[in-house]
Formats: sequence, C-alpha cells, structure tokens
Amino acid sequence: MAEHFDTPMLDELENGPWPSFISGFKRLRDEHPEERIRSVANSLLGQLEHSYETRKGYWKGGTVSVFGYGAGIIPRFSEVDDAFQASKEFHTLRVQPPPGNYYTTDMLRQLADSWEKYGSGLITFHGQTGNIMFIGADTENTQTFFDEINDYGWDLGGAGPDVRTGMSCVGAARCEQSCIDEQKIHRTLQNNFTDDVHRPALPYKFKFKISGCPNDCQNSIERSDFSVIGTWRDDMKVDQEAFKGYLQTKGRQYLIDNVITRCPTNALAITDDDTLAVDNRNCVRCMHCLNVMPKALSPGDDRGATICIGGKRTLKIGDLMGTVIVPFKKLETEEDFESLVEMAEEVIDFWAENGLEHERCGEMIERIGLVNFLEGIGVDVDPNMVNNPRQSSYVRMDEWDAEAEKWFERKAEEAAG
Amino acid sequence: MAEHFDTPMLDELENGPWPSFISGFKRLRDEHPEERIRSVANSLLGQLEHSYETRKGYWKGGTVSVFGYGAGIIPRFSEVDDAFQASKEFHTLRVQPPPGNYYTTDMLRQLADSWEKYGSGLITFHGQTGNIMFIGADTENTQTFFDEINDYGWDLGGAGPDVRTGMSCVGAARCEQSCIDEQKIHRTLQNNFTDDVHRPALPYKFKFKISGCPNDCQNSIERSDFSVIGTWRDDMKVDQEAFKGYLQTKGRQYLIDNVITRCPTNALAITDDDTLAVDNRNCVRCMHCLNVMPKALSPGDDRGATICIGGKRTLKIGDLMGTVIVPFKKLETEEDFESLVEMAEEVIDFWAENGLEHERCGEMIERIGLVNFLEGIGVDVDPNMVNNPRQSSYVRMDEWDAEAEKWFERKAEEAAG
Amino acid sequence: MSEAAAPRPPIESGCPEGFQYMHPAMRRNYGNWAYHEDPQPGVLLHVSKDGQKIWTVKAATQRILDVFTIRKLCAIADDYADGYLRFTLRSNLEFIVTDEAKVQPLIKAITDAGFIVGGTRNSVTTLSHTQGWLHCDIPGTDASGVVKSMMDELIGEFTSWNMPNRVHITTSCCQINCGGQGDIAINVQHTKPPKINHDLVANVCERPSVVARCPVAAIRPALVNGKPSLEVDERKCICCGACFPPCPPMQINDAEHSKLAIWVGGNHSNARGKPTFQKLVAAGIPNNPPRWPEATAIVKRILKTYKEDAKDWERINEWIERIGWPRFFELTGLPFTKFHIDNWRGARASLNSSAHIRF
Amino acid sequence: MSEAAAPRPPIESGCPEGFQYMHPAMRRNYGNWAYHEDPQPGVLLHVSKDGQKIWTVKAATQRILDVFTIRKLCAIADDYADGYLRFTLRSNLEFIVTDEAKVQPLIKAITDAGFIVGGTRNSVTTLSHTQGWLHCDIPGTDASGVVKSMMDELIGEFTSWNMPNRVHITTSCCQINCGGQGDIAINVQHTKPPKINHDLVANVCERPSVVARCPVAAIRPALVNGKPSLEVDERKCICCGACFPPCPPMQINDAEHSKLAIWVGGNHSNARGKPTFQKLVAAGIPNNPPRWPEATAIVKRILKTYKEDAKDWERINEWIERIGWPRFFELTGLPFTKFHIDNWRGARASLNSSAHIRF
Ligand code: SRM
Ligand code: SRM
Ligand code: SRM
Ligand code: SRM
Ligand code: SF4
Ligand code: SF4
Ligand code: SF4
Ligand code: SF4
Ligand code: SF4
Ligand code: SF4
Ligand code: SF4
Ligand code: SF4
Repeated sequence: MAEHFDTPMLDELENGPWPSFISGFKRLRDEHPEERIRSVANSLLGQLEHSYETRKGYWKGGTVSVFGYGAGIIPRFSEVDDAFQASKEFHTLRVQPPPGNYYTTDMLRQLADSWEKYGSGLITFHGQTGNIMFIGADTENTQTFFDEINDYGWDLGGAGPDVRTGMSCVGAARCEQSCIDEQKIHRTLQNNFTDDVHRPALPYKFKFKISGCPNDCQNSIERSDFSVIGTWRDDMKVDQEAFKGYLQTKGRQYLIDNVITRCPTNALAITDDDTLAVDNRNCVRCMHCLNVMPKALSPGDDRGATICIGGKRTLKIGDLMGTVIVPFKKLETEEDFESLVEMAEEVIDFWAENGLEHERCGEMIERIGLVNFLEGIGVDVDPNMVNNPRQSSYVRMDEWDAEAEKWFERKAEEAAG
Repeated sequence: MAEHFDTPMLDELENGPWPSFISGFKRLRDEHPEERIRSVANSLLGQLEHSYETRKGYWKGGTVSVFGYGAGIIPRFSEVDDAFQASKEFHTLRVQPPPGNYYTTDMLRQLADSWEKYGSGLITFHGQTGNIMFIGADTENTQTFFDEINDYGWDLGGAGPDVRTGMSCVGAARCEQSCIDEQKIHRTLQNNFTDDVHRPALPYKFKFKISGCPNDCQNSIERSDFSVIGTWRDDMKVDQEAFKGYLQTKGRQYLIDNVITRCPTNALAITDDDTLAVDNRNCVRCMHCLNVMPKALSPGDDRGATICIGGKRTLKIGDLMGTVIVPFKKLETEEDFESLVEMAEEVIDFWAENGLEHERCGEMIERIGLVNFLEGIGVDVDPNMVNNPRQSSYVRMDEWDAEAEKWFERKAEEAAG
Repeated sequence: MSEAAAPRPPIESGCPEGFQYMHPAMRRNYGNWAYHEDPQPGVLLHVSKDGQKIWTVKAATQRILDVFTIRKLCAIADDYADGYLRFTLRSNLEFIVTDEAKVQPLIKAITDAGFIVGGTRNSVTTLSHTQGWLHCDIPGTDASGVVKSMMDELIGEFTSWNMPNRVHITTSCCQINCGGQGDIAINVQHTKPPKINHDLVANVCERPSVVARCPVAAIRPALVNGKPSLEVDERKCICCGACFPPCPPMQINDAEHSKLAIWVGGNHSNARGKPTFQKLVAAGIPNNPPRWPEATAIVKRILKTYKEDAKDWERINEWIERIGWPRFFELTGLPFTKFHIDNWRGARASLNSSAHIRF
Repeated sequence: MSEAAAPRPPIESGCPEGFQYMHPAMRRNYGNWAYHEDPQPGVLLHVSKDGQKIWTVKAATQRILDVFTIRKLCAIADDYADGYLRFTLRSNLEFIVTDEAKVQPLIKAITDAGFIVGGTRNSVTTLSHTQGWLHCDIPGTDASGVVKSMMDELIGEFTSWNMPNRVHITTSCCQINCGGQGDIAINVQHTKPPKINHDLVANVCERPSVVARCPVAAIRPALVNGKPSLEVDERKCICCGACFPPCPPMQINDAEHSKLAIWVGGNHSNARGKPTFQKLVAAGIPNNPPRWPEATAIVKRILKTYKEDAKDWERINEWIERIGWPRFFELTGLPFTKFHIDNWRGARASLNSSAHIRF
C-alpha cells in the first residue's frame, strides 16, 4: 500500500480521554489484515486531513442503489480522488435496526464480519434518523454486502423523498414510564410502508418516531413528521407509602420546591396528613412528578397515545413542532392498530397528493391550514389541538351553525356511547 | 314640531334598572324648552328606531371642519333625511378633556350651557379614545360652538390621519401605585404635537396613552401607538408590619395560594419568621403582590417608565400589542421630559416618512422589522425588548463582530458611568 | 358658519391643565397616596402618606348624557362632593368626598337619582360603549343598546363583589372594534362578502385606496356595465368590512348576515401574566335588537361558569389557561368548531405542539 | 455489481423484530417495570413489578466504530452482560446485567478498554454526531471532530451529576441541522451568499428546483457569459445554504465565512413546560479545526453559569425563562446584538409586549 498520509491535525484528535474515532481509523489502517481495508482507511484519513486543513468537504453525491430499490444508499464520490484513490467511492448503506436498537453480540459480530468482507470496516451506531450506517463501500460492494445481510434479516432504510427509518425509545423493554408497546407500533407502522421506504415517490421525507411517554426521549415532536407519544387517560397511580418515603428522604421543602410548585397546572398538593393529592382533571401528563418520584407515581391503566403531525427542522419555513392531531388513541386491539395504520396512510396519501416537491408534511399543513388538512384526512376538530382558539377575526364564518351542529351531534353520540 | 315618531323598539330600552340613554333622548324631546332641541331629539329617535327595525345604520360621512383646523369633527349626514329632517346634519365635535377626566361642576354646567345653545343637548363622557364627544351639531354650529368653548380653554382632539387625543389614568391624583406624573407626561407629549392633532398629515392615526403603573388601567399597551407605563427600578418597599397584618387577617394559606404561588417568576417567599422575602432581581414588576397587599407593598423610589410602541386593534394585519422600546426611562428633570418628547418626535417622524398610507406605526414595524425601526429612531437594541432571542437561523450575520463590539463598548461605557 | 363674520383663528390650547378641575384633596396629595381599601361595593377609600382620607363613590351612567342629566349629576356633586367630578375610561362617574359621613348620603342621592353605585374591584364594571347606529357611518349594530340591555341583566354583578377578579367587558358595533379587547368582547362579525353598489363606486370611491385597504387582497378594480367599479373575490374575502369605511358602496352590513361573536380572555394588565389577546368562543349570534337576548345569555353563561370555577384573582384568561380550553367548552356547553382554529398570520403559535392534554 | 450474476431480488423485510435481540430479562418484563433508581453516575437500576432487577451500565463510544472496537465491545458484553447490547439515540452503549455483583467489574472492563461510563441523569450526555467532512457532500465543518474535542473537555460533566438537569447537546455540520435542536446546539452558520461556479451550473443543476428551494426567493435564473446559470440577489440572501444540496455550484461553504453559532434552550420533552425551540445566543465563532477551542469555551461558559445558577430540574430553557434573557447575557458575558432579534415569520411573538422587565 501507499505511504501513510500525514495527518497532523487529525492526530490532535487522538489526545484527550474521550474515545477517538481517529484512533479507530488508524487501527484499520495499521492493524487490519486486509490490504484493501488498510488502504481505504489511509486514503480516508488523507482526505479528511485535507478537509481539516482547507476547512472544506470533498465528497459529492451521485446515483447508486441496489437492485430493486431506489433508496437506502447515500452515494459518495471523492472530488479529490487523484490524491485519495482508495476511498474514491465511499457510499453509505442505511440499514434499519430493530426498534430500540437491541443487538446480540453474535449478530453484531456477524454484521461486522460481512462488512469487513465488502466495506471499509467502519460502522456508525447509529445515524440521527436511527439507521445503522455502514459507511464506506464502493458501488459494486453495496450490492454484494446488501445481498449478504439481507439474507439474514436486514433491510435498507430510507433516503430521499420517501418514508424514512423510524425510531422508538427503549420504552416497555426497560422503562417504567412506558404507556405503549413501542416495538409493535414501530414495526406495524414502519413495515406497512416498506414499499414507500424503498421506492422514493413522495414529495419529500417522512419520519415516524415513537416515544413511550411524554418525556419524548426520541425528540419525536420536533424530529418526526408522525410522532406517537404514549400517555394515559385515567388517574395516575399514587403509592402513598412510597410518597411518604420520598417525604422522609427528600424532605418537605424539597418536594414543595421541586415537585409541587413545578407542576405546570398546579395540580398537586401535599395535604395535612402527608398524602399527595392529585387533581387528575388538570394534570396535563407532563411527567414531571412521575420523573421525580418514580416509585410513588405511575401512569394510569387506561393507556394510549397522542399523535402529533408535522415536526421537522428548519428548511424552508423554519423549525416546526408536530401538533396534536389525535389527542388520545387506544393501542391495544388489532383494530386499534389497523386504524392507526389507516390513519398514517391517510396522512401520507393526502400529503403525497397535495404536498409540493420538497415540501414536508408540516410545511404543507402550514401552507393549507390545519383545518383543511384535518378535512383531508377525515379527522374531526378538537379543542385539544389548540393552545387557544383563534385570536384573529379575519375569517369567514357563514357556516357557523352547521359546524356547531356537528359538534353537538358528536357530543350526543359520545354521550350515547 | 312634528308628531313624535313611534319608537316601540327603543321604548324597550327604557325597561330595566340600568340608566337608559333613550330616556335621556326623550327628556330632551319632551321637556326641553327649545323647539330646536326637541325636534332634533325627536328626529334622532326616529332614525334610530328605523335602524333598530331594519338593523342598518343610516349615517354617512363628509367633510366638515372649523376654521384653521383639518380635524376634530366627525361629520354625519343622514341618508334618510327625508324622514328625519331635524337631525339630518349630526356632526360630533371631539374635544380634549384634561388628563384623567377631572371636572368642576361649574365647568360642566358651562359646557352644557354652550352646547345647549348650538347643539343637540347630548354629550358623551367620553369616547373610547378619551374625547368629550359633543354629539349632534349642524355644520354651521360646529364652528360657533367651537369658537365659544375654545375661548374658555377647550380645544379639539384628533380624527383622521393625525395625532389623536391621549389618555391617562387617575394615577398620582388618587392611586398609590402611580410611579409617574401622568398629568405632566400626558400634556407634555400631547401638546407638543398640537399641530399634528389639528392638521392631519400622517400616514394614519397615532395615539398616546399613559398608565401610572403596569396594571395599565388605560389599556395603553393594546390601544395606543405610544404607551407610557410607570414602573420602578430599585427594590419594592415592604412594610413588614403591614404584611403581618395581612397574614393575620387573610391567613397564611390564602396568601400562599393567592400571592406567593401567583408571582409569575416565583420571586416571593414567606420566611420562617413570617417576613416576606422578595427576590427583587427577578421581580418583573407585574404589580400582582402590590395589588393584593397595597398597605404592605409599594413601588420603589427609583421610578420611571417603560415605553412600548405599536399597539392597536385589528386592521389590517391583526391586533398588535405595543412592544418594549425603552425598558426604563427616568421622568423627573426637564431634560428627561425633553428627551421623552424628542423620542416621540423621532418615532412620529420616522413613521411619517416610512409608513404607507393607512399604516399604523406598529404595522410599519411589523413590515420593516423591529431592528430597522430601532435604527431609524436611533435606539440601541436591548434584551429587554424580546421574550427570547431569535429562533430562526435564517439571517445574515456577517457583521456579527462589529455588532458584538458595539455591545461591549456600551457596557464598558455604562460601567464607567 | 355665518357668512358675514370674519373667521376666528382657533386658540390651539390643546389638552387643558387638569389640576384646575381636580378635587383639592387630590391636588394636595398628588403623588402622595399610601394605600387604598374597599369599604363596600362602589366605594374606594384612599389614604395618603400624610393620613388624608378620601372616599370615592363610583356610579354608572348611560355615557351619552343629556343636559338634564348633566345638571342632575352636578347638583349631586355640589351637595355631597365639593363640586368635583371625574369620569373613568369606562364612562363611570367618580364622586370624591373627604368626609366619611357624606358617603352613605351621597350613595343614597345617586341611587335616588336613578344611577347605579358599584363597579369597583371584583365586579363586572360597565361595558365599554361605542357609537353604533346612533352616529357611526359603518355600524353593524348598536352599542348603547347592547350595553343597556346587558347591564340591565348584569346589574347584580355590578353592585357586588362576586367575581373572582375584575371583569372588563367591551362591545363594538362593527368589526373594526373601537371598543377594544376585553375579558369578554361582544363584536360584530360579518359572514358574507360585501354586496357592491356598482352605481355608486365611480362617484364616491378612490378605488386604489379601497383595493389597498383589503387585508387579503380580495378586491380588484373592474369595469362593470362599462363603468369603473370593483370586484370582490368571494373565495378570498374574509368579510372583515375594512373596505366599507373608505368605500360605502361596499355594502357589508346586512340585517341577516351581520352576526355577533363573543371573544374572551383579552387582558391588558401586566398583573401576573403578560397582556393577552382575546380568543373567539362563540359566533353566529343573531344581531337582535332591541335587547339582544341571545348574546346576553351567552355572556351570562360564561360569567356564571367563571364565577363558580375560577380562583380568586384569576382573570378570565388565567382561569381558562388553568383549566384548559377543552374544559371551558365543556363547562359552558359552547360548541367547538373548525372556526376556532386560527388560520391568520402567526396562527401556528396557537396550535398545541405538545403532549400536554387534560383528560 | 458482478456482470454475470442474475440480479437478486431483495427480501423486503423492513424493520426487524426486536425481541430476538433483546436481553431476556427485558423481554420477560416487557411492559412490566415498576420504577428505577440511579445507584451512581452511568448506572441505572430498573425494578420490575415482579421484583426483577436489572442494572444498566451506560458508556460513551465514538459512534463510528471500526470492527476492532465492535469486537472489543462484544467481548465485554459476552463476559459481563450475557451477550447483549443496545445503543441509545445518542450513540451511547448500554450493557444490561441482572447480577449486581457484575456491575463494578463491568464498569472496570469498560473503562479499561478506553470507554467512558456516565451520561445518565443530570449529566451532560454525549453530543449528537452528524457526518461532517467525513462523509457528507455539503458540510461546513466536521461533526465527529467537534464532538470529540468538546467531550474531551466536558468529560467531567459526563461522569458526574453536577448539572441541574439532563443536558442534551447537539452539533450539526451544516445549516440544515441533522443534529436537531438541543439544550445547547453548535451549528454552522454561513455569513456570505454562495459564490456561483457558473461553469458548472448548466451541467449539474436542475435550475427550477434550486430556485424553488430558496426560502427567500433570492435566486433567479440568468444567462451568464451566454450560458444558462443562476443569479443571487445578495441583499435578500440569508446565507442558509439550502441551494447547495440540489446545486453544488452554489458554493456556500467558505473556509473563512462559514462560522459556528451557538443556540440554547431547545427542549423536546413535555416535562413541566411544553416543548420549546432553541434560541440564538452566540455567532461569528471561528470554525477552527482540529479542536474548535472558541466554541468549546462558550459552551463551557454557558454550562458553568447554568450549573451555578439554575435550580434542580430546571432545563436550560427553564432556567433562562426564570432569570430572564437580559440576566443570561449578563451572567455569561455574551454580547446581545441586533441579530438576536428575530425577523423570520411569526417573529412578533418573540417581542416583549408587556411591561414585565427585570431590573
Ligand atoms: C436511553 C434513552 C432512550 C433511548 O431509547 O435511547 C433515554 C432513557 C431514559 N430517559 Fe430520556 N432517554 C434518552 C434520550 C432522551 C432525550 C433525547 C435526546 O437525548 O436527544 C430526551 C428529550 C431531549 C430534549 O428535551 O431535548 C429525553 C428526556 C427525558 C426526560 C425529560 C427531562 C426533562 O426534565 O426535561 C426524562 C425524565 C427524567 O429526567 O427523569 C427522561 C428519563 C429517562 C429515563 C430515566 C427513563 C426511565 O425511567 O428509564 C431513562 C434513563 C436515561 C438515563 O440514561 O439517565 N428522559 N431523554 C435516551 C438516552 C440518550 C443518551 O444516550 O443520553
Ligand atoms: C378608575 C380607573 C382608572 C381611570 O383612570 O379611569 C381604574 C382605577 C383603579 N384600578 Fe384599574 N382602573 C380602571 C380601568 C382599568 C382597566 C381598563 C378597562 O377597564 O378597560 C384595566 C385593564 C383592563 C384589562 O386588563 O383588560 C385595569 C386594571 C386594573 C388592575 C389589574 C387587574 C388584574 O388583576 O388583572 C388593577 C389591580 C387590582 O385589581 O388590584 C387595577 C386597580 C385599580 C385601582 C384599585 C388602583 C388604585 O389602587 O386606586 C383603582 C380602583 C378601581 C376600582 O374602581 O376598583 N386596575 N383597570 C378605571 C376604572 C374603569 C371603570 O370604570 O371600571
Ligand atoms: C367614537 C369612537 C367610538 C366611541 O363611540 O367611543 C370611534 C369611532 C370611530 N372609529 Fe374608532 N372610535 C373610537 C375609538 C377607537 C379605539 C379605542 C381607543 O382609541 O382606545 C380604537 C382601537 C384602538 C386603535 O387605535 O387601534 C379604534 C379603532 C378604529 C379603527 C381601527 C384602527 C386600526 O388600525 O385597527 C378605525 C378604522 C379606521 O381608522 O380606518 C376606526 C374608525 C372609526 C370611525 C372614524 C369610523 C369611520 O371610519 O368612519 C368611527 C367614527 C364614529 C363616529 O360616528 O363618531 N376606529 N377606535 C371612539 C373615538 C372617540 C374619541 O375620540 O374619544
Ligand atoms: C446521516 C445523517 C446525519 C448523521 O450523521 O447522523 C444525515 C445526513 C444527511 N442529511 Fe439529514 N441526516 C440525518 C438525520 C437528519 C435529522 C434527524 C432525524 O431524522 O431525527 C434531521 C432533522 C429532522 C427532520 O427530518 O427535519 C435531518 C434533516 C435534514 C434535512 C432538512 C430537512 C428539513 O425539512 O428541514 C436535509 C436536507 C434535505 O433533505 O433536503 C437533510 C439532508 C441530509 C443529507 C442527505 C444531505 C444531502 O442533501 O446530501 C445528508 C447525507 C449525509 C451523508 O453523507 O450521509 N437532512 N437529517 C442522519 C441520517 C442517518 C440515518 O439515516 O440514520
Ligand atoms: S420516552 Fe418515556 S417511556 Fe420512552 S424511554 Fe423515555 S421515559 Fe421511558
Ligand atoms: S404529570 Fe405534570 S401536570 Fe400531571 S400532576 Fe404531575 S407535574 Fe402536574
Ligand atoms: S394604571 Fe396603575 S397608577 Fe394608574 S390608576 Fe391603574 S393602578 Fe393606578
Ligand atoms: S410585582 Fe409581580 S413579579 Fe414582582 S414580586 Fe410581586 S407578584 Fe412577583
Ligand atoms: S366599532 Fe365600528 S361602528 Fe362602532 S364606532 Fe367604531 S367604527 Fe363605528
Ligand atoms: S370585506 Fe374585507 S376581505 Fe372582503 S373585500 Fe372587503 S376588505 Fe376585503
Ligand atoms: S448537518 Fe448538513 S453537513 Fe451534516 S450530515 Fe446533515 S446535511 Fe450533512
Ligand atoms: S443561501 Fe439560502 S437564501 Fe441564499 S440563495 Fe441559497 S437558498 Fe437562497
């Protein structure tokens, strides 16, 4: 193999206690048995050093995909391949992990073995959208590597204007706050749209993210177009003995300053006999008191999810949080799951038809207005969808009576059961 | 005079305990010694009844003013003058009251006497912008009436695209919360612009409103373009004995629930020895605790005003609250008042030059951006002007270093005194 | 103006000095007040730092006063209040007395003369008035009539202290809203685009300014029957009525389709929270003179719920903020419709972008 | 792809089932957890309703792992954690053990292997990584390098519980911000409009889509030297870089003028307040590889102030909300400039429309 490129700047990233990715690259360059991998690593280090020195990136895109799919690979061709030949094609395969990112060591080794055969020997756990990123294969090997791991159960994720890989929190697998079956929701939604993951035909990207409770450990409300957040509808469960335990260990003042006064709706009080009184009607399920006293407080039994649509980052109208479209959805029976999938289909279909090119779902909602979106997907308006009713009188309301009637009918139906 | 018009609908407004304006009209119609006034009242009642029956208004505008002025009269000509001849010209004179709306009975009687000579005998105390509205004179008498009262100290207010009549709260005259000299501020500002009141030449209307404290009893922040709100900068004054008095009469629980937990920044605490502890650095001068316990708490000694610019109602971009342009301004010395007037001139001049036709100052700020407005009037940016810094990365910041430098220089100057 | 007389140049005296008309006890203690108390509904007691006490007796009037009424009020002020009077911005009267013994006789005199004492502290004070059919050129309804009808029914709340905090109600007789925002606002809301009187447009309208006045650019100049007129894109038009003042042929007022709407939660004070805008709660309310019973019924329903459910010192906006809007609609029985979801500029900020939900 | 082989149709298996890879104790107690405790930094103890206890040991990695590292981690997991591993969304590793006795040996093994245990509870957890110069086609900076340099200096805050609440820091290597929002976000901010490589435009750009991509409509098609190209209105351009991905000739990255900016207060959790967007605090920070000391210094200054001044459980946004932004700038010594005043859509909501001011 060629001389090692000098990497004086990158070398500085080997100093300090935090694990160094540069050391990993160098291990591949210096210690890997295969010449191919050693020179790829050397070449990659060379190009990266060049970037550090000139403060510029030197990759360009292109078109690469595996047979049958139109997405899932991020192709990268070097713009400075004269100097850095061995890594001149450096594509990434985005591979979908299981919900919650669980692995056996056997499986991890198997994946590493396959990747060593065809790729750079570098794997990213995980990308910000949640994919395992097998980073650094040439065009030919993207196919061979994919074929191999696809045979033992792994499939590509999204890229381009398609349904992207989803994410979900550790949730029910290890967390006492989980109100929903994240594993099932994630796979049911995601795998219903496998075709839309692999064949980009939507206005733009579309992401599902699932968090088991309103702590939203997946940042779903801002980083996904379709955010499913677990919650409950009945009273939270209070273990008064455990609460007294906190009172003893933490002290009254601490609990008043850190729990009682921090409840956003003042729904908590410590009564004279040292029990915790919860005004469940005004609790907004913010999770704070449950977080501070997990032994004493837990979500109720009547669990389900809040669904928020339209979150995303800046491009091109500014950051958007998802907004409540379904205040509460039970997710227990098969019918519940079917109707969840149907709803996702409605959303994606409506957006596919009405979204402009490169327009995210949330941007479309912003453009056409929430009410038109709701009508498009067949969802009734609900006061939980707003922080407050309209402030502007600039609206034409000649159908007021008919709309009011709809509400009363819905309420009557609900009351009738 | 003609037959009394039938007023079956208006008659219903004589029922009930609340004072009835209709009874007042009828008194003029039935009891007034002057035929002119009796028939004007009769005619007015007739047209109003007609409006009640058809649910439509029947006045149209026109052009009427007194010699030398271009504003201050709201001209009204009846569209149904065939039927209601006697009130076919029914103009209103907007007359500026003293700040705070004080009157001696002598003066009130004198005004009533003059008005009886020339007008309808109806006076409104006051219009929503604060004028005394002498409602119902024909074109000729607007001048004669004006001449008469102008001689004994009364002048017209604004109408049209001009500086309007200002308003100020009772304030220092009777209120313990007052932090500023409302009388002086009101007259200094208002009378500096007398020419702009009388000769409409601005893009649109411009209103001053003055409230002695952040309770803002004049709704200045939403109903005026230039809102002056009294406040203080040092610590509030606490009379601990008086506080103990409230503790005794109101009870601890009441004060915790109604004062301590209601402070928007949690700046209050009752300590173990029953004194009230105020975190003055975090108090935002909201007034709540002072309102609940006026005997115990009062504004500090270092008083001045916050100035908010741009408030107005809906037309045509939606309601606007004024926003902070000057977080704190001392208003004690003559120089303080001069610089206040200068600032108002800067605001009005800049807006006069840059506002579109029929565009309020707040709408202009919205259109050009706060920063451009600040630069236009020569005011430095200040973090008190915002609830929070920018959320959008869509901005070009190549002058960052220069702007940062300005800040450090200002801070250094402030530190140097 | 008499033809013969030489025109008299105005004295541009502007806003008159206030101290000359101010009660001497106020003048003397200007800026020197220590605290106040509320002895009874309609009465304030202010105490100065030097111990001067003044009692204010607050009384409602009909705002638009005939000269008889003015003289009657002056007589009361002369008899009991040293010959001084002031008006609040809600057109209530304030009589100032320095002698406690005069307070009850004064109240009696006011009441006997047909005026109502009250409106202080946590009461429902007088609704704001605007001009309406009585004087304005663009009104969709009357204001004095609405105020009179509603206050007849709310009088018990004016004379007592049953509300959780002050209640400031406003009325406006067209969508322009001279009455401003309030804890509760009763406003005209047009529901159909203006009908254009094409014959008049050419004569009375400056067409470019009308076009410019429309907030949604729904108006285009057009030739109608060969004459210059205007055209409204009815799908865009939000029926705001802004085109009507500059161009009366844009007939927006309609006996049937100009409705009333009720808004709640406007709060300009800085007490506790920052000032807030009011929000729509009910619309499609018939504009029903002479007593507007439908609008009054809704206002009363809101006030009743507020009175029963809010905590002390909570203004209407704060109460709803605490219990949540879904509960507000539930408790008042008012319908929630698609029209409640804002779609004007900045509307996104009104959407619930969180999992905060009350069940 | 080898020419000879018949193309293999993919198996569209999608997202794989998770239970097959999940630690058996998690699988058995799926949905059955009662509570958790935090025995020490980097260690969680979760207890199921049936009394099953599992300890999670959390360790930071470099995210992009070479196969040696993967095998090293697998060996540790085999020795101490029953052969199971999971990754958090911040690329931290979690080893699960059911036997308390294994916790300390596991920590030792992890540490000995050069990884860092920590990142739980009120620590500064690992910064989010993005691709940067290593792989992306549009990066203004590197992400792995920024994360490594910063975490080297924040490591003491990763391994301890000194923060008032969890601190989630993000990085993004261009203005697109794949790293998302955070309590603190270190983002690229371009400060000059793109330089156009006119020679390339004609070949590689779909001009209409680039034009459409610009958020402020600053791009126009134009003929340059007789060839179709593009033109940027430099007064409108906000230097966002959105035109660069669809059209690489719009060269936005600049060694000098692509700066870093720091944003604070992004909070996606619903705990206490509703989720919030991050706000700009510092900009014009040099993009200074290999260790970006200027950016790190500001992050450390903010963290120090937060640590000293915030109350327990206050996230950065809540702390600043309580003390007010003027105080934030005062305490951190950062300058406040005209750029801090938002002027994007909906910016009005960010203005202080009240008399609420801290002095
Ligand atoms: C493992 C992880 C979920 C996963 O599926 O990967 C996770 C796991 C837990 N989170 Fe989280 N959160 C995780 C990312 C997040 C994120 C997203 C992020 O990091 O970008 C958020 C929202 C971030 C935001 O707002 O910007 C998040 C907001 C919370 C909160 C709310 C904190 C608050 O007060 O605002 C809690 C509640 C708490 O702290 O008690 C929480 C609590 C927890 C608990 C204590 C839940 C439980 O009872 O088990 C878990 C222990 C975590 C720990 O290490 O201390 N987790 N948590 C994520 C670990 C990331 C990491 O490696 O550090
Ligand atoms: C007389 C008047 C000022 C004037 O110059 O005319 C006035 C006078 C006082 N106001 Fe006011 N306010 C007056 C209109 C207002 C308004 C404007 C309005 O009515 O449209 C507001 C803001 C309205 C809004 O937010 O929409 C207003 C918001 C307050 C507040 C804040 C209440 C709150 O908690 O939000 C206080 C504080 C209090 O209640 O202790 C207050 C307190 C007071 C006090 C107690 C001040 C004092 O210490 O003397 C005065 C006694 C009033 C009373 O009758 O109880 N005054 N006050 C106005 C009487 C109007 C009326 O006739 O009823
Ligand atoms: C008389 C009065 C209502 C009343 O009965 O009290 C009134 C009456 C009219 N207002 Fe007003 N406004 C009156 C106070 C207000 C207020 C309240 C205030 O000043 O605090 C506002 C809201 C605050 C504001 O300035 O935004 C107000 C906002 C408007 C607007 C909308 C302005 C806007 O930018 O949104 C218009 C429309 C216009 O000017 O084009 C308007 C226009 C009008 C016109 C001139 C309608 C017209 O274009 O012909 C009305 C004349 C009625 C008449 O026949 O006298 N009036 N108007 C008030 C003035 C009396 C006085 O001078 O004391
Ligand atoms: C790889 C990854 C960063 C990482 O290192 O982790 C990434 C990398 C790219 N992102 Fe991203 N984004 C990645 C997660 C995100 C996220 C985070 C998330 O999904 O939670 C976001 C913010 C959330 C969102 O969806 O808004 C994100 C918002 C964007 C955007 C702006 C989208 C918007 O509407 O604002 C773009 C630009 C675009 O698509 O035109 C973008 C575009 C890109 C492109 C494709 C740039 C381009 O146009 O060529 C980058 C390819 C880099 C490469 O060489 O691999 N990336 N991108 C993440 C995907 C890995 C994975 O699949 O697991
Ligand atoms: S989102 Fe809720 S359920 Fe999921 S890991 Fe976080 S705290 Fe647990
Ligand atoms: S979950 Fe949040 S809103 Fe509900 S009681 Fe606890 S702290 Fe209050
Ligand atoms: S605004 Fe303040 S100073 Fe003026 S009357 Fe109201 S409470 Fe008193
Ligand atoms: S004035 Fe308001 S902010 Fe200040 S201490 Fe009192 S209640 Fe708190
Ligand atoms: S609200 Fe409308 S109708 Fe009433 S006075 Fe004002 S402009 Fe005239
Ligand atoms: S009513 Fe309003 S929206 Fe309709 S045309 Fe007139 S100005 Fe435009
Ligand atoms: S933030 Fe920008 S440079 Fe970094 S990975 Fe995302 S798109 Fe690429
Ligand atoms: S950098 Fe952004 S604003 Fe400037 S031309 Fe490109 S897309 Fe438009």
